[in-house]
Amino acid sequence: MQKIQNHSNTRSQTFDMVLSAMLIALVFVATVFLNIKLPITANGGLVHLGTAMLFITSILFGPKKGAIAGAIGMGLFDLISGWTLWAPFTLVARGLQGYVVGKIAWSKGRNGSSITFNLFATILSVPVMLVGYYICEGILFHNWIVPVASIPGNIVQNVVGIVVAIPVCAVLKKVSFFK
Amino acid sequence: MTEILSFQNVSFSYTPDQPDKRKAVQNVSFSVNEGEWIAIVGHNGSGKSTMVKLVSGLLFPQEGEVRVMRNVLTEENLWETRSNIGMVFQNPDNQFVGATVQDDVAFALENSGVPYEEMVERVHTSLSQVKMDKFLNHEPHHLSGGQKQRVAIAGAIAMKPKLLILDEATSMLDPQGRDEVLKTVRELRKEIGLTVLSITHDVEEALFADRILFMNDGKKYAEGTPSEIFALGDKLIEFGLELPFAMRMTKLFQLKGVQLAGQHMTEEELVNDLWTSNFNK
Amino acid sequence: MMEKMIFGRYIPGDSFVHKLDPRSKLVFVFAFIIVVFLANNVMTYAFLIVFTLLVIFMSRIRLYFLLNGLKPIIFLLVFTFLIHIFFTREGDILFELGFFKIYEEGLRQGVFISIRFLVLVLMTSILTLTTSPISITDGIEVLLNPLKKLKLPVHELALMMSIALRFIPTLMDETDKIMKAQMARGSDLSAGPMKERIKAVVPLLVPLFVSAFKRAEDLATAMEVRGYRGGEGRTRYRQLEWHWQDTISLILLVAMTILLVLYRS
Amino acid sequence: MDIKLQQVSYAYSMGTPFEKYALFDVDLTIPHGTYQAIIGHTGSGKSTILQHFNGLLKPSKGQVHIGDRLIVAGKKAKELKPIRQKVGIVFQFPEHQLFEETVLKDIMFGPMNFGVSAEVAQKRARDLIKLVGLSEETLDKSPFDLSGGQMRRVAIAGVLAMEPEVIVLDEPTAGLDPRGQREIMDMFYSLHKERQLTTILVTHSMEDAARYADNIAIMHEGKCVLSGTPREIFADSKTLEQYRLEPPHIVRFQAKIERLMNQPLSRICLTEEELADEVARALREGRDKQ
Ligand SMILES: Nc1ncnc2c1ncn2[C@@H]1O[C@H](COP(=O)(O)OP(=O)(O)OP(=O)(O)O)[C@@H](O)[C@H]1O
Ligand SMILES: Nc1ncnc2c1ncn2[C@@H]1O[C@H](COP(=O)(O)OP(=O)(O)OP(=O)(O)O)[C@@H](O)[C@H]1O
Ligand SMILES: [Mg+2]
Ligand SMILES: [Mg+2]
Repeated sequence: MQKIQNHSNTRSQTFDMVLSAMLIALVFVATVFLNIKLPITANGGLVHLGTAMLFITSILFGPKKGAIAGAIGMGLFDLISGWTLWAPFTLVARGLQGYVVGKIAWSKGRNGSSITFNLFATILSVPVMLVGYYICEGILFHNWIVPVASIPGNIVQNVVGIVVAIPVCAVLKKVSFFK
Repeated sequence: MTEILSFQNVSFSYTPDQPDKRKAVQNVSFSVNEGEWIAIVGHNGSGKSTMVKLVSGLLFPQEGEVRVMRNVLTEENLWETRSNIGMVFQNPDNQFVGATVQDDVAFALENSGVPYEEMVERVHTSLSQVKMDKFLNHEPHHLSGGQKQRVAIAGAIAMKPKLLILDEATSMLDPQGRDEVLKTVRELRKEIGLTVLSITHDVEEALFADRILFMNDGKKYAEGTPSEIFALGDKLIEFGLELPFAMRMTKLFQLKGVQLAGQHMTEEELVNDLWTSNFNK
Repeated sequence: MMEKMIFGRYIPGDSFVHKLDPRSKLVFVFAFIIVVFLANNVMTYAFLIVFTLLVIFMSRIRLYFLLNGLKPIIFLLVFTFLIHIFFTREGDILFELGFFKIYEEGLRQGVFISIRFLVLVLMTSILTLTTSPISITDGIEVLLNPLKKLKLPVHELALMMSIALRFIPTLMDETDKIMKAQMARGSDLSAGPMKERIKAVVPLLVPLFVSAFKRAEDLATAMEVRGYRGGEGRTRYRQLEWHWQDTISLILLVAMTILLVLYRS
Repeated sequence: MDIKLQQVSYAYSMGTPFEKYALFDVDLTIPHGTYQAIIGHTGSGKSTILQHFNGLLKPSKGQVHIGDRLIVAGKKAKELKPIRQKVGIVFQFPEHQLFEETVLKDIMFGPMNFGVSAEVAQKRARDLIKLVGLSEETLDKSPFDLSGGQMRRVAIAGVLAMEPEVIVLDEPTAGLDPRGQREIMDMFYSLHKERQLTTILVTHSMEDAARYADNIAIMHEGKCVLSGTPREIFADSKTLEQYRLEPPHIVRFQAKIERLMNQPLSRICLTEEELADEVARALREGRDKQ
């Protein structure tokens, strides 16, 4: 199916806004609802797919939507689960992460269709997110050792995210809607 | 008679660069007058939704012109035109914008900058017109499909439109939901004299219309009163539709040798005929 | 599963705190997060605790819900406490066992930081327990309004949030349905070897994205047909009302700040 | 393969404050080779019950027999995969489950998950695409480039390709135009007849239930309140009304005619042809008597 021609400017603006909203909802849903059980025991072995969804969003739709979906989708999760206090940090750390992934995956007109660059983008975004959270939690706990505790969990999450997101993007990029 | 909407030799193709492909809408002309109920029927993919997009200026025809309230629809008068048309689409979930019923009904009012006090009043009136006033603060996922569609209708009539367009608004609903919605539309027509353009492949629904447009493969195959259209008989079946129940029964009765005086579209007529032709001698 | 998530932690009620305007609650919590850092001695931390208990009391939230919300952070709380105890080497030694020593300053720090962390978590929890996500969105929109001048698309962001909230239950349902449909075709996210489980994500996420995309198209069409063309010239149906209670709560916070400033060392 | 539900109750969100029972003590037996319809008002528990037929949901109380497998409440059920292969489910709007690059791959997805070889799966796809009324060229297209009705057919082929012994249909024709509806319902009926495929149809259409089913069960507020042949079920419109259902159009019309003729016809008619026959015969007999 061909995309409907965008006759008016408002049309594409409205659609962009609504699509971003859907992506926020998707990231949120993946964070609370989609879990994979890992054989390792961190967090009871349950790893959510929110990070994977964030990667996919950034790779498919670029830095801006990726940043918005990551920041608000996961910030909303913090707000609604017991992590309210983390919401502002998440907003920053995940927003940056989404932006970095999108920026690299979409660099030089690649638009997320180069698997190598997608992989590169996701891997490079991991330290960005880790440092973001580290600094925020450091201030919160008045200590630079405590925040180290959340690093292993975050790394596992990101690794699962990458392992899931790269193949899913490869498939989605072939669907006519997302070319 | 005041003309509200008309198509004049309208053609539209989603793939203008491939001229050999069938156009989604091909050389269609018709007009709708104030107060009428027009039904557009046709198989899946016959171009019905494309016509709706042409009316609302989401698409513009490549040939011909679309006139709303006697003005040719252009980019310039698009927004004014839209405020005169209310639309309800197929999927009840995908057109609910607001967080609650009342927010959703207010959406179009907010867009056109209606002042707060007037908004409140209009939201309440239109919700009571579709009998959803008890659900003001309900969230969409706690409503049935039929209720969501009624909210969508309320949202449309809150703008006091001249024309209400239903694009298969009942096709995803269960029978009860479908009845609810149709009843609502019929009552609204009486109450506020709305002009209705309803798109459907449910022939029983089309029976209520004053006039039917019968689409096939992007072309208008026929136009006429329900009795004229359903007189086409096998053509309807050939083009993906079916005959109304009463007509199917009439045909079967005649085939089995039951005496009947004529063709019937409604059950009442058929039963009466059955009575006069067979018992009342 | 669904219901639990949609409402999140918001528990409807009609307490003093519930009835406050979301704007005052947001300002209050935001200011509180900063003010907390003023506390630095027993007295000021005691003020913080009393103040927090007061707010909890006024919100009439069942303790069960509050404590339930603390579950995920218990570990962090204990961890923070221990780290401070073990790694601070100032002040008198309070306790000694071999090379393992606990210093006075360590205990002090551990207790203070834990209290600070706890009141922060409690206060932010009260915000989300007494305010629906949609009114939080409204509050944020109005508060950020001045930033419109800096070209920040405040209205669009707020509408985006509210649409996202509106579609979360819908997409959750959808996810559940697709998951079940694929399970019925023999692909299972929750069973089998690791590789299979990761492979099972593709048949779930592809349809989910396609469906979200189509919904976005439909909704954009519906919105435009209903006259939506950006925030310009729109009026608001959802009105926020500032009451005397809101003013009082902010005055309380100011009073509390003054106390902290006076009594901190 | 028989399916038997015994005293099955099911609660969503078990053990949370949001616990909600959707089924109460349901007993239902579906013998091998029957065409069973399940009808009921919206929210009566139809979709919930059908997910018990292949272990997607496990009963909160009671037990479910699926062939020789037994799923009992409270006990862990291992290896449900073989059951899922034997009981195929076509969900409402099944086109939402398509995801592969090509139609062919998508149809092969189910069988290959159950260990069928690629060649066999491919052969099945080629046979099925014609059975569901599409051309073989469709196999190479992306499923997302098809029309809604075509996508529906591909999704159905994807379930049939697993060669299940039981097929469960949740409103398989919703949203299609009348011809599409008729074609798909007729296709399932001929499969049922030719291959003795046990068929379970969940539907809002009393017409379809009357026309195709051997047996109908009525769900109401989570309970299975009535079960019987279509003739038994539709003979009593008072009871149906109690469950917020209407008899099929044809049955209501028959009642009108009977009132007109002032005498009942010899039986409840379930299809239009039957009614026409009955009325013609009654009129002939009436004339002969005069
Ligand atoms: N966005 C699009 N891009 C390309 N082709 C399209 C698009 N939308 C519709 N078409 C094609 O245009 C034709 C008419 O489609 P339209 O949606 O108007 O039909 P319809 O009568 O509304 O069908 P239905 O009953 O299924 O809603 C079809 O052949 C369809 O495949
Ligand atoms: N995931 C869920 N969580 C909680 N409650 C649910 C869930 N799914 C269904 N229910 C509830 O269970 C009851 C039965 O729902 P079910 O979907 O089985 O009804 P149905 O007969 O299939 O309805 P329909 O005709 O609308 O498809 C309803 O009251 C519904 O609200
Ligand atoms: Mg259409
Ligand atoms: Mg159902």
